[in-house]
Amino acid sequence: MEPLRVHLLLFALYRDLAGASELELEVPRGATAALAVERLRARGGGLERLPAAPLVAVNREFAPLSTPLRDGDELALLPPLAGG
Amino acid sequence: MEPLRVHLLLFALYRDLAGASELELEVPRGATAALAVERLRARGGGLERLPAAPLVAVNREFAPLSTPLRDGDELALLPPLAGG
Amino acid sequence: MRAWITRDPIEPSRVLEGVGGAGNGATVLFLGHVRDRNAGRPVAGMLYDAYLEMAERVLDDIAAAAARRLGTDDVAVVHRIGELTVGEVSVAIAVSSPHRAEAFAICREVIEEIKERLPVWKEEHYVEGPPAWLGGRTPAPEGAGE
Amino acid sequence: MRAWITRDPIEPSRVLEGVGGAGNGATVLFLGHVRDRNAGRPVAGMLYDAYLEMAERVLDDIAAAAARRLGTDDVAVVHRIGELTVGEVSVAIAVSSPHRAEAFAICREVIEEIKERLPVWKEEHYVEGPPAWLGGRTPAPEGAGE
Repeated sequence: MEPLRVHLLLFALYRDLAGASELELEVPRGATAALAVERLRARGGGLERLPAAPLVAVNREFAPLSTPLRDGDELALLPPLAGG
Repeated sequence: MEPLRVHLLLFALYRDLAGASELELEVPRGATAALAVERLRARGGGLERLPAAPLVAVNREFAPLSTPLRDGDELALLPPLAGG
Repeated sequence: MRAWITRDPIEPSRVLEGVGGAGNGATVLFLGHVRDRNAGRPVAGMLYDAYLEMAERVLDDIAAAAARRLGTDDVAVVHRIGELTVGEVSVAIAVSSPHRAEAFAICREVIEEIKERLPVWKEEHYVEGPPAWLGGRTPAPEGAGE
Repeated sequence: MRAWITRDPIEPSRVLEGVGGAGNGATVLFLGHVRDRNAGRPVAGMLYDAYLEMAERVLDDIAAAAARRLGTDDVAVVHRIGELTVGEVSVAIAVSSPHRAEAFAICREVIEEIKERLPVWKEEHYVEGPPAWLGGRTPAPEGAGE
């Protein structure tokens, strides 16, 4: 089966830790957001500094890490929020 | 003994009831604000419509009706306050 | 700290100019307006009367007490008198503070104090029928005896 | 009801234009500013970063919920992003209501919701030394699971 392609977004502290603001990631069908984060961190090169269980949004909605991903999803890793 | 001269001020509803915004009043030495109000109401001509125990200010400070008056005092009769 | 009474329309931006020092993270502005109805009755406008000399002093006292609580000068308050039409601003209060909880609390306290202690009265003018002075508050004996 | 995110300086008077219908007796405006120090350390400015597309939607949701509670459209909220200097306004919220208690309460709720749910981050720039991203909040599981 074709893997899923996920569009990954990183903001603020996480962007600085990763040295990137956008990444394309391939994960197996049936993968959850948690698995995508795990694969991302396994790439190394600074990405291992991202937390294992960050706050995430899937397609611009806060979502639990257990959310299953679909092909083309936008997965954002969000540092603790600090608006205002 | 000379009576006290008191400068009396009326506002809002009380001014309308009394048909006047300022009055000069003579009261005996030792008179309180309460006595001044009593003498004022006794003049009639609409003044009897003023309440017997209004909120008062003596020289621009809220004051109990038992406050003794001095010659030249400014005594204001204040309807219930409605600022804002 | 600024407190004043005016016959002219109140400009919120001018009130905000009186607050907001660089140590503050929060500003709260309160505006009171003339409403278009009261108890279901259509209102055309409001006439504000004041014991001007006393009202100026009381308003100054209220602002000074708020500034003491803040520990800074970042309080501005203005009350309008005379004839106002629907929607116009009758009172404006601006408070700045390092933190928002205090800015909200002190701004709210100032408007409550104004309603409790300021020698101002209002006559409501209706779309139909004669105007009426609105009922108000009598300060508690502690306040009256101060 | 208006909610927007901007890179330009926030004009409080423009935010107030979005509220204040004739049925309202009270308007409360909240402004958040960049402070000149944090935890005793002199601050030069603040960089606001956002997940823009999501932040616009969340801000709209927050304003819409406030408008539903008010029963009117008299809510306006704007958040600024980009580089701000000390004293500049980062967020402004205006709420009008027939009565002041509700205007204060809902304005306060909107700023708390923004701090709780808006995907915005800030990097504090100091007079001396490297900048730092400020710690923030993680929405409760209910919020995260919505």
